[in-house]
Amino acid sequence: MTGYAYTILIPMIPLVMFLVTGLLGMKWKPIVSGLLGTIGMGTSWVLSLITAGSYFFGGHHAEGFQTIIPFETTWLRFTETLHINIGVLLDPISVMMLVVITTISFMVHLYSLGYMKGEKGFARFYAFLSLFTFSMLGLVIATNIFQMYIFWELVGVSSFLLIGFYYTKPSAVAASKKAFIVTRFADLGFLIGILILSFVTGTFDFGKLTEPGTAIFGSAASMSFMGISALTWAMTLIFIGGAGKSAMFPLHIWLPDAMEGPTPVSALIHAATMVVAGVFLVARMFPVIHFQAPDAQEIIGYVGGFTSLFAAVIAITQYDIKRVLAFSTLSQLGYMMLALGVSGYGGEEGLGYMASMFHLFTHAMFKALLFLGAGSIIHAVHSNYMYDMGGLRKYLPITHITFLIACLTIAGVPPLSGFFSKDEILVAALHHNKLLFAVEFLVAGLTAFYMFRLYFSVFWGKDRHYHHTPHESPLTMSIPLMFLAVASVFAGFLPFHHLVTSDKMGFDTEMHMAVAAPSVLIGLFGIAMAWILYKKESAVPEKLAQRWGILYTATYNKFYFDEIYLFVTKKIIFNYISRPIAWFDRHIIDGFMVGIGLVTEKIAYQIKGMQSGQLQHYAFMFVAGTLALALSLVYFLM
Amino acid sequence: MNILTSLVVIPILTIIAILFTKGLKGARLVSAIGMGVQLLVTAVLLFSYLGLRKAGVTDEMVFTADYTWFKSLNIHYFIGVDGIAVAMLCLTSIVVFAGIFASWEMEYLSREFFISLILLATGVYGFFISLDLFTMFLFYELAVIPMYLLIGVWGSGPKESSAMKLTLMLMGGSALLMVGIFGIYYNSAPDGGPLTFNILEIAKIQMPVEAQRFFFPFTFVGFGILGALFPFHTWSPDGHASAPTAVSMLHAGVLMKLGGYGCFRVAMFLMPEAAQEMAWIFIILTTISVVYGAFGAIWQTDLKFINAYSSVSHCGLVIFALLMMNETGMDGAILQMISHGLMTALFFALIGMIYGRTHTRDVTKMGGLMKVIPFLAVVYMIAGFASLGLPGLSGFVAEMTVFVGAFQHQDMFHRVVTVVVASSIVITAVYILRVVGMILLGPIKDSHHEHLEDAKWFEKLSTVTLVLAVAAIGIAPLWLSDTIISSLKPIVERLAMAIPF
Amino acid sequence: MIQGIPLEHFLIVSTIMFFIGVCGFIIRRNLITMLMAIELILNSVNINFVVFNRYLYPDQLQGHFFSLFIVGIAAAEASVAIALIINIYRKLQNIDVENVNELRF
Amino acid sequence: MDLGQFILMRQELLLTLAAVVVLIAEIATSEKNKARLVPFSIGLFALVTIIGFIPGQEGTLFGGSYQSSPLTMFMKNILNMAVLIIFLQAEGWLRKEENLDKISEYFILTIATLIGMNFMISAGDFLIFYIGLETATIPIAGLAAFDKYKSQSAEAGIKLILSSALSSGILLFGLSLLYGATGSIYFADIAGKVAPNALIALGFIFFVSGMGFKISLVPFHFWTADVYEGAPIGVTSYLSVVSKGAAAFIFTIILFTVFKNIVDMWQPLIYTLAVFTMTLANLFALRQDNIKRFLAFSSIAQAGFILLGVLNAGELGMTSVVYFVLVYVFTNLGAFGVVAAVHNASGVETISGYNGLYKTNPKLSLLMTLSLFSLAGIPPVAGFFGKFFLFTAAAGAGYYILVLIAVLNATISLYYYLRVVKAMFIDQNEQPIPTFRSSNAMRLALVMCVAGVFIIGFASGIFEYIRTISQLFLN
Repeated sequence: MTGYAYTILIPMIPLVMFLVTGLLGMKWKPIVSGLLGTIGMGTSWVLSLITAGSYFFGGHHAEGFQTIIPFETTWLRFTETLHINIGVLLDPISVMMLVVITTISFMVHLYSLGYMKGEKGFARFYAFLSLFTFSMLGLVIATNIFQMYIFWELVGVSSFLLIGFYYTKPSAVAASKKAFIVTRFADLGFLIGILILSFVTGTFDFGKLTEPGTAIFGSAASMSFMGISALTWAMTLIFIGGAGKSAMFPLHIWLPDAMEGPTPVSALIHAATMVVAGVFLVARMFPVIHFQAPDAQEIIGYVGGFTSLFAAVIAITQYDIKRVLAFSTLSQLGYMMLALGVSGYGGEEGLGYMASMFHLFTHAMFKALLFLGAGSIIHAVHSNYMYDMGGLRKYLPITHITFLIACLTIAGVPPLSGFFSKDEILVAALHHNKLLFAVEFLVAGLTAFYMFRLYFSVFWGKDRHYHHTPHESPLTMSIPLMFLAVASVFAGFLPFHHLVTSDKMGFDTEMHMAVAAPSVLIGLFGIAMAWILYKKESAVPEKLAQRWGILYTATYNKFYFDEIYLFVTKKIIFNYISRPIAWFDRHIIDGFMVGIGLVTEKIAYQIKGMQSGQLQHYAFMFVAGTLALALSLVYFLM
Repeated sequence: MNILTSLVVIPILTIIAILFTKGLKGARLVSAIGMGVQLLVTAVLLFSYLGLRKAGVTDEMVFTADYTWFKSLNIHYFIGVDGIAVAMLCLTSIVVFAGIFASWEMEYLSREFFISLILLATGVYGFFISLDLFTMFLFYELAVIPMYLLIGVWGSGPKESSAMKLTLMLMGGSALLMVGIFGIYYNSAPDGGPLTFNILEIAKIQMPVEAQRFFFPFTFVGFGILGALFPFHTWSPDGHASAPTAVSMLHAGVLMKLGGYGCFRVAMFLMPEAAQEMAWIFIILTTISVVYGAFGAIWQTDLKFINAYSSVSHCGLVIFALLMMNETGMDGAILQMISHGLMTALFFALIGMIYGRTHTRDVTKMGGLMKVIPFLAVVYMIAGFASLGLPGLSGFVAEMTVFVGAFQHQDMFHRVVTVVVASSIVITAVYILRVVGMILLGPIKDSHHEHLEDAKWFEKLSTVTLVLAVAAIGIAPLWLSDTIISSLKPIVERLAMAIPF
Repeated sequence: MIQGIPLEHFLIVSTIMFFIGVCGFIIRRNLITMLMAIELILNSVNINFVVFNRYLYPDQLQGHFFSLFIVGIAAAEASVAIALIINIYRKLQNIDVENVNELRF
Repeated sequence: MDLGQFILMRQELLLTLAAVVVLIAEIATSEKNKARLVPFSIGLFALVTIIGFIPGQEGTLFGGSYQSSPLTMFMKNILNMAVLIIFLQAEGWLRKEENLDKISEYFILTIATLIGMNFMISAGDFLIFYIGLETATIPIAGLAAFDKYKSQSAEAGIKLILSSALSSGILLFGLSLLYGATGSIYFADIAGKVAPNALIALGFIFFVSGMGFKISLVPFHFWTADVYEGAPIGVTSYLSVVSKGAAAFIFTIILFTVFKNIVDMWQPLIYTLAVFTMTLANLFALRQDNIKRFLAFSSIAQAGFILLGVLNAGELGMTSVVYFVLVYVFTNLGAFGVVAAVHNASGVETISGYNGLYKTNPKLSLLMTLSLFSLAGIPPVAGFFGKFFLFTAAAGAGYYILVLIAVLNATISLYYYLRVVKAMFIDQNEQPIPTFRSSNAMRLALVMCVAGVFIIGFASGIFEYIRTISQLFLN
């Protein structure tokens, strides 16, 4: 299929941009790097749109979409069967991801031209953006799980670099470290999962792994460790990797802090693209998980469900708008995971899978929009906190409208895209697991509530006294907002069930009024609640907060998870493991080695008396020695 | 003259040339030229080697040369290289080259410094090319001894004591080694015939199993001490901390590799049965040293100590992988040797340069250096990423090969310890990021650090050389790994044939 | 003639002399006396040689000659020793071996 | 027998001649020209040394009392070279005012002892051996007391003469027992008759302890340190190199030829002695500050290493011992040369006095370092090869554990050798020994040592030659 050979350019262009701006960026005027990066990004955006167009709509796909590998080369060979390839794999989800990533990334590039203007390290910022985009693209087009792992790591690092962009700010440094280490910990699970999987199946290749009814798992069934089958281990561990990136509970703690990074970064990495890598991974391995490790799939479902509820609850109480958005991201990711967890394989059964991907797509659009909007708000008022904001709608009209659209979308108000995707998920959940359905139903309401809490308290209410009157952001920032707004409005009408499905075969879905109507209603109810509580300044929220007392504070402090982690790392690891080991090494082991020397010297001083200088002592020794030898020898002889 | 012999001759000539120079300028110029030539020769060697292989030469060793030395004891000057040796030689040349430039401004007794440094290098080159246990051992000790003067005279801190500790521990190691070598020698002809030190000859026969059981531990531990095998690693933190920059580079980068190299080239290759039988002991030890070293590094505050402990961890990984005794694992071990050699040399070079500016190695006293010395800081970050196994840098390739190889082992015990060992990558991330966060990022802690000047040209040259090497392996590892694997075949086969009893 | 005396008696005597000499050398503080003790040892050796020769190997003279040489060399040794003792006396004004311990440890 | 056969013992004869010539020259020279004796005697001895290298045929004299073979000749040549170097090194010291009237004594006594040693080496029966032994011992006592105005020197003399007298007494007692047991004093006859019975065992032990005194093995070594420290350096180096070397030679020869039937009996004995000697000597050397005393203990430790070669009762053992002594001669004389040079120039005799020597006298310090490394057995200098072959010999006899002990001891010894290196290179000193230029003779001697230390190791021909001649000798 050489027809798609050009797809290799899609990741390559950002890479080149990274190298160029990274090495030469300091020498140029900042704006040059910015424009260069943006143009480059634009090119690969166009390319991926072309790819998507020709892949999805070029020719009919009665027999389903083909998996196309236009480019592949061996990068490192472990054994005859096990080798890491670097290549491009095109199938519905990867193409879909290509579109998502390049779109959002391009928008962010564009947006940052305005947002980051005058920041020192402007060039560095664009270099990192390009690096991230390259890694992310490489991740989604991976032809085998190890290539995915490679780019998985790269993504982690570029996120580390971008979170820590303001590297003189200790909080930023801490956040970046936390993000990297937590995800790294999860990646360990991923790695071990890969090791087990490759040991069992003898291959890294997605093609071989996910091919329906493949025989490579024949031997696997027998293998088990601690009573659990090897594949369940493998899949669970790999899911842990995914959970780390997608910030599933309990590995979610890094995401809120990651908001220390520049807002466009949050939009790109921590809302739209990187955090869905985990979902993508699970989707990628879906056949294996579904057929070989159903237990693992159960886990995925419940973790997703819990995370979405958990995050939604926390989101209600946060005041930092970016954190609210971060927690809403968590909860939406929970949705996607849950959808995968409850999905079946093939046709109608695969509804959850389709829904998950669908929601991934729409969520990317409106969440990016939300973040960019938040960015432009922060840009205007120079604060992250709701209580510094209010009545901004007249100052920031465009931002206001787009933000409103986004809120409605996420609240699942028809006919906006969020409605469709969320609805599909609910349906899928309903069919497989009533409990999870209930949870999601509740969360839908919560989502609507906290989003509009945010919306009202920022754009309505009365003015705060701002240092200078907030002003609408420049065009470079508002264009992306508008584009994404449009996208979030209409994305819902894409026929996903014909494009992105578990078995690559299209199928037909119809409205399930039984599900849609209640979900819309509860969404509206949430909005109404928010209207009542936050439309006007009122003491009601305060009272409520006091009423709930302890529960409120617990929620406000994100159920003290950061503290727990802090305790584990700082106290346990540092004080109770490293410190003793360091001490042990210096004093016991090294002490022993040094001790040998000291003892020798001590003996040397102890025995100096033998050389007394008295001739007759010497003579005595002499004779005594002789006789001793004689006696011993004679004794041995006898 | 045989190209390999020239690898030993050039340094000696360089030393002689230095004797005729006056002061720092001449000495460093001569050494730079000499080691530059050496680097070129190594490159030529590498390409001609690859050429030979491509031409289908399948001998285990190439460029061999064999001169009888002590006839009655059948001691030969027998040299030759396979892919692994070539790789190690390249590593050595690169590190030495970088080391010369890293010590470009060694004012105090500069001639003597460069002479000892290059003498050390000579020993290393000789060790890697020799296939005769006697010559090998000779060069081994030749490489170890200059350390004493290098650390004692040009070191810092408690230099005398650390130099003495290092020398004595390594010499104690070579004591065990010597016994092992004699054991091998006197069992090299179990069924009559002349005794020999020739590794290839001995590899043809099977030593009596009892003899192997007795001598394998001696040989393995003897080399292991130089490879910082737990619990014989304690010379390394002190030694590194006190040593001058270039010496730390050479020592951690190259000298410690002699240990790993000897472990498989001599101990395991010549005594496979015993290796198979006793592997588990050393696997446990190395597993400990991998995790232990990493945890130890977390708590340190002296940059060099941090690096020394991470070296313990990484070198532990080398021996661990060797003991997996399958192709992939050992391939990973070699890769890890090379990658660790390069990046730890890079680390020590940078630490030296930073120390030269801030006059402290205490991480708690530094901060925000990224602002003032961006070049060094960025390179330090790269080194750090290499060390925590970031794809695209050598560390990742090596570690992944090790893990995959180790996990392919059929025995459950090996797979479990592999998981334990793999967990070290997280700990590594923790201490690397801790250091980076403390010294490079954040606000500037010490007002004196606000006006430091960034790297000079020779420092850039020194570090960039290493960075390029690290990145090259990280981006295109295939040719290297294939070269190594093809050279590993005889060793692995021999180990596989040895049935554990 | 000495036919009546069995070999053992000579050997016993010589052994006793030997150990007397050794003990004398170790115990007596006076350098000259120590020298005499050595003479005792040498003489016990002489007795051995002569007696062995006379009793066990009467048809050869090796033992006799050996003892002669011993006597001669002993004289030389004694002379040098005494010279050195005198030298010591010049330094210390006495010849007590216990004072000869400047060099030690 | 015709006098032509006396050519066999030409080395002894030449030495005797040399001694006599020196004596006559002494008489001939007037008071003010005494100093001229030094170059004269040295030249004379150099001549003797060179002539010694002319290969001679092997054979026996006096019905087997005197035997000569390439090996014995080679041993004698080694000793001659050593003495020549010592003379060159002593030149500066002899020219000093207080020694002017004793120059000829020094040469005559030294040469006399050398004659004794040559006879020991060539001895074919215990009588010649004993005469040689005493000839080699008694004059040294005189030499040790050479500085007769120094109480230390006098003490060294008395200690040496008395303890050597005791040791030779005990040795003689052993010999008498052996004679009683075997009925002969000829090596050849005894070799046939020795059997592991109590009497021979006793005699053998006494013999070993007598020899142990000469080679200074623990516990027969106590005199060593004191005498080395007290005696003038020219004598100390002679004691530590020549007389020890000769004793090692003859000890090895006798063990390998006379007592070869009871190898199983004496190997454990030597094993024990080796362990004790190496370990104790090292422990004592650790804490010395006087460089001569320090070198004394180090030389005792070296004697312990020699025993490892002796343990292998075969040609490899003989080869390694001879080879090691050859190496040891140049190595140790290198060290002593530096000590002598420094002493002549500044009177310093302590290790701490050497602090910062490298700053002022780099060449000497390098030479010292080289010699010390060679003593410690560090490549690429000859000491490494010497030790390695000794250990090879021991391992060949299956004594792996002993080899391990030995190498660990070598490590300890490295510690104290490095102490000296540290003093010279690392330790700072506000007033170090001033820069000085030592006499040409000294420089020549040192150059010879360096050349030896470098060449002997790499030139495998030497080792092979020794191997062949000891093969010849042993069967």
